[in-house]
Amino acid sequence: MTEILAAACIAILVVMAIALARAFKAPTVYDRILGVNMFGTKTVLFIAASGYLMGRPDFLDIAIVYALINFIGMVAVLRFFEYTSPIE
Amino acid sequence: MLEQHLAALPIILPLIAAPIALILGRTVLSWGFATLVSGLAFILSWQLLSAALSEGVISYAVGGWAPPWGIELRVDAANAFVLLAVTAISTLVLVYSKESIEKEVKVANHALFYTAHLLCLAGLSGILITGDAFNLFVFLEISSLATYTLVSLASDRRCLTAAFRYLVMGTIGATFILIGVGLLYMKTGTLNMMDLAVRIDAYDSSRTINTGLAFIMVGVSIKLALFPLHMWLPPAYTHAPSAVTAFLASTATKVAVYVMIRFIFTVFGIDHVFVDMGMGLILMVLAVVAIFKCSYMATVQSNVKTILAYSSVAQIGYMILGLSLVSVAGLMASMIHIFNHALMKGALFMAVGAVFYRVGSVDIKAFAGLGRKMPLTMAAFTIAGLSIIGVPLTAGFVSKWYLVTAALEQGNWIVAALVLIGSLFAIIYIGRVLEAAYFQKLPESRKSENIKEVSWLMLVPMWVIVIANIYFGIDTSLTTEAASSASEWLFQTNNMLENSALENNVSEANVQEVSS
Amino acid sequence: MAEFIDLVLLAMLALTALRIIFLKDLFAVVMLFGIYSFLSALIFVNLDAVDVAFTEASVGAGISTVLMLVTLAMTGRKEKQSTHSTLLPLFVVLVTGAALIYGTLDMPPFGHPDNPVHQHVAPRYIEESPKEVGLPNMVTSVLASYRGFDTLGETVVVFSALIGVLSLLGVRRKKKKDLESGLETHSVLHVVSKIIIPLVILFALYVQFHGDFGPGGGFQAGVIAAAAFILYALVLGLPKAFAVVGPKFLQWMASFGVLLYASVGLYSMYKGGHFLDYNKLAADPIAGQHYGIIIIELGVGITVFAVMLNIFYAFGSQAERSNVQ
Amino acid sequence: MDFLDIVSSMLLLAGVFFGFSGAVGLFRFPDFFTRVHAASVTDSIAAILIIGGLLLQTSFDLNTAKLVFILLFLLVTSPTASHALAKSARHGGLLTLAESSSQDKQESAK
Amino acid sequence: MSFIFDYYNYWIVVFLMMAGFYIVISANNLVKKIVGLNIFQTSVFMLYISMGKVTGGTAPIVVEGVTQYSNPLPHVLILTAIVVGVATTAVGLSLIVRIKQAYGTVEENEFENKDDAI
Repeated sequence: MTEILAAACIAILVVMAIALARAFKAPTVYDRILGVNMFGTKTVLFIAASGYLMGRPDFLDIAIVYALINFIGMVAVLRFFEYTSPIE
Repeated sequence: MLEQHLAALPIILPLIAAPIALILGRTVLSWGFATLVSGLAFILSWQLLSAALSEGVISYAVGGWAPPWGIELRVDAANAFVLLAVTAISTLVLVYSKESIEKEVKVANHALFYTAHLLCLAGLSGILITGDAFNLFVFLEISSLATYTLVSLASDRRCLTAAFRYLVMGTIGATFILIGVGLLYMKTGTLNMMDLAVRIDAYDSSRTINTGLAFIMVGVSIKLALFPLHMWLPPAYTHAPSAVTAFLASTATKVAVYVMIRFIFTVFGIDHVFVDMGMGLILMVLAVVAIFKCSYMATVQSNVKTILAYSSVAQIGYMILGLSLVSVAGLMASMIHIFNHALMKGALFMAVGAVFYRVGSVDIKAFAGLGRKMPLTMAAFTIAGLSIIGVPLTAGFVSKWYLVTAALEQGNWIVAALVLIGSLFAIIYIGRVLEAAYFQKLPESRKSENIKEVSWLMLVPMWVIVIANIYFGIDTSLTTEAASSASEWLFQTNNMLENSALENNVSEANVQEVSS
Repeated sequence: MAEFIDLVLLAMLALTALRIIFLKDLFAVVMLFGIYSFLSALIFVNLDAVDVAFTEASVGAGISTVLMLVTLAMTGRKEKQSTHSTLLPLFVVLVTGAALIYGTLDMPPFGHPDNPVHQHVAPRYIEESPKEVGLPNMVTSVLASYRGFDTLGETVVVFSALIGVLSLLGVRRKKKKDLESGLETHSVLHVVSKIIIPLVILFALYVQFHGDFGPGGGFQAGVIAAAAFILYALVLGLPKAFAVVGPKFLQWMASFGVLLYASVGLYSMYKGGHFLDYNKLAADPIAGQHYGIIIIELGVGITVFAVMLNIFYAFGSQAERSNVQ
Repeated sequence: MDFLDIVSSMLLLAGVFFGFSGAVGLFRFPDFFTRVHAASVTDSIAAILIIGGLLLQTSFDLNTAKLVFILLFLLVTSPTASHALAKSARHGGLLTLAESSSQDKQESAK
Repeated sequence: MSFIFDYYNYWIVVFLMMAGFYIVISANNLVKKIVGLNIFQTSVFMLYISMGKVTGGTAPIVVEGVTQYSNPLPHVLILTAIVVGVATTAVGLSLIVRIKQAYGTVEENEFENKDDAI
């Protein structure tokens, strides 16, 4: 069972790397926000999976904080960059 | 009940008073409360100095846990002596600032000004008294954050860029100290300074510890504005409110000089710092360059506060020069100069603040003809200026005298000559201001604004410091006795570390058990 | 397996830092800084530093990124080309880097159990703290009891940050005329925010009182509670948020938190112990430790909540003014 | 590997597959709005499957409650975030691929 | 091969320190200086935490049947340092907002012509 969990963790890492690449290369502002948002949700899943892999599943509080801060960061970006030009 | 907690009270008192000063809100209330608290802290530090002189070291384990595990406060003759200067200047500046900030700080920010002042006082006394390396970093951050706030309170917009530059360089300095403490912790496993000293001597010379030492030294020299890293000081002291400059110039950099002395003597040991790492030469060269470059810069400035700011950097050069002589006399000269310089600069900046209060500008032209219009302020400025130059019967002369004798004692007459030449520059830049004040007439434009003397609330603290300047110039018993016992004690702890390290090397195994 | 994850995450972190150096669009810099904080919090989880990951994620990634975004909204997004050459900074950086590399040459290797760090002070914390202080979470017991003075100093640092921001930006009551409301066109956000804000506050209280048994504590709880109110202010606009929790009340709360912390120390002095000695708080030392730690964590939580929210109010009222101009 | 382990590993692998497809979609799709669609859809399904797979690992205790709370939180917030992002992109004047290509044609026609 | 694993963490930490330090010194925009300052401080936190890690040890929260724990002391120090870092960032950013209102710009090379010597 731990091999499956390890494989899942590595796969999520790869997905995070791709989301990071999107955040690096993004042409428009909104692509960058999208990359950050996907990166955030994937880290939540990564923490849950690696918690079980390492046998210490009681660190899920951090996953909750991650999801929360990711959402608030997203709302803050939208609130303060509502009227700016999308193409930098 | 009080004596038992004497070591902790000078920190706790201002720490608790700050939130209360914010709650009080109205200017007069928070001013009165802040001055009362600062006065209490001064009395406590007086008792602390006498206790330290009589009993030697006072150790106070916060939280009841024994030192290497809990945090320990260590008070000895050296830091009690500096603490006395800090609390004295803080009380006098608070009395002075009641009227001085009315012209410079928005009324809405007055309560915040007093809260930030109390926080800065708590931070500085925390840095002096704590015996734990990481706790020193925390109190350093408290005093730095309070200082950035105080500098940015002025009405002139240039204080904002000066405060920002000070924040960036101050944070880099604090982070360097954090890296240094981290490297030391990595090799020794402890944070208590005395414990650190014992365990560092167990390693004869490890690269990580030397790097840690180098980072701490660079971080602290940013904080005390040693020559190449002093760029933040002149704009910060020039554009800050006068009451803030008077407080910072007399205390902030001196506390950083004490931190350097403490790390060199009680944590690393003289031979490790000066012999293995050759820091003595580096410090001496930097000090001499600081004295000459900054004294020269002072002579070409047009703003009097910038003149005095560059003069402060030069005076810090004198302290580091005394330190780099690596002798009991040299260290004593530095300790005395820490105390005397606080007096000199406090009086000078208060006088300039009074001129700003009346005339509204601190340019050298603003001083024209003030000799007659503001006699008491300019008399205070003159006496403090003479003290900077080092004229006999003033505190400046005493510290220069001990510095020169310390240099000559080592046969190092080049350094002695450089010290004397340095004070020539002082004559030039102080002379320019006095010449403007006494020998130039009041320009017509200002005749109408009937400039008269400042109120007694600003004059009394100014003259208390000037009289102290003269008193400690004549009767040098208190300062020399405290400074000499401080430097003896510092050298004695250093030798104690040497021989305790010797028997340690014999049995490497028992290093762990030495303190657990 | 853990080393491999550590390897990959650190590589990602280095790439993000490199990318930030060469970016000119400041908005992208702040977004990548958000990712940088998240990644470093993830690395802390992987290095068994759970409380630190909690704090870094909520304080480092949450508050810093939001404040930077607000500042950017006022100062513009484009960084202009700097005139002076990059040779001097490169030289200074290389010299410091060389000194650091020189320092790492005889560092104790990463992760070995017999490093000096684990030999001297730490063993007592690991063995005796569950018995002496009685908390499963050793980090909270060391943070609050053994090194409680550090944490008091830190609460005062947060308090002095509030003083700094208030003296610079000063929170002013909103006048009715420039009533700048939040994202009022996003009705979906309104509904969702109204649903999750109570949940977030509940979670913050759980973190506050769960700090003794699992990851959590005063700082994290204060920031999460402040994050909930910041979300409310973002979505529904500052005037409504001022109505719920006013800036004046927050200043009183911040002072009250610091005084609560310090009064625990004074009380233990009054009862004959040293400053912040919790054993004297109650008849049985362990119970005294529990009371002491719960009260000071509460003091820390209140101070951090009040300071973070008040700082956001100060920044938000500045941003609202500039958007309106 | 008893029955529960097989099911949970299947769920995990399916979740990872969907996450991976979302990432590829995010990287290769031509314009912003298709990328938002790819990212947000797979986010939700990947979250459900992976957390579902993990749920089968735990006996019924506090961790289960935390996992369910995370799942609910993700299911509520991530679609909202994507919606708000797309809506503000639309407000910000970002054109979809079809609109921008038709706009290029009009300019070239002029 | 194991030599790499022994010091990999520390080398990356040194690289990050230098990246952050370079950004602080060379950045022309003040907000980017604050970002560089944060990167510099976060890398110092990583130095402390990777000191405390024991391979095979779990997080310092007592659980039955586990004896090998990572060192809790660096975690306590870094909890304090993170909050200190955020406090400095908040004061720095509020200074930037005031500088923007007073000078109209936050680019370092544009200050000189606005005033005499900075």
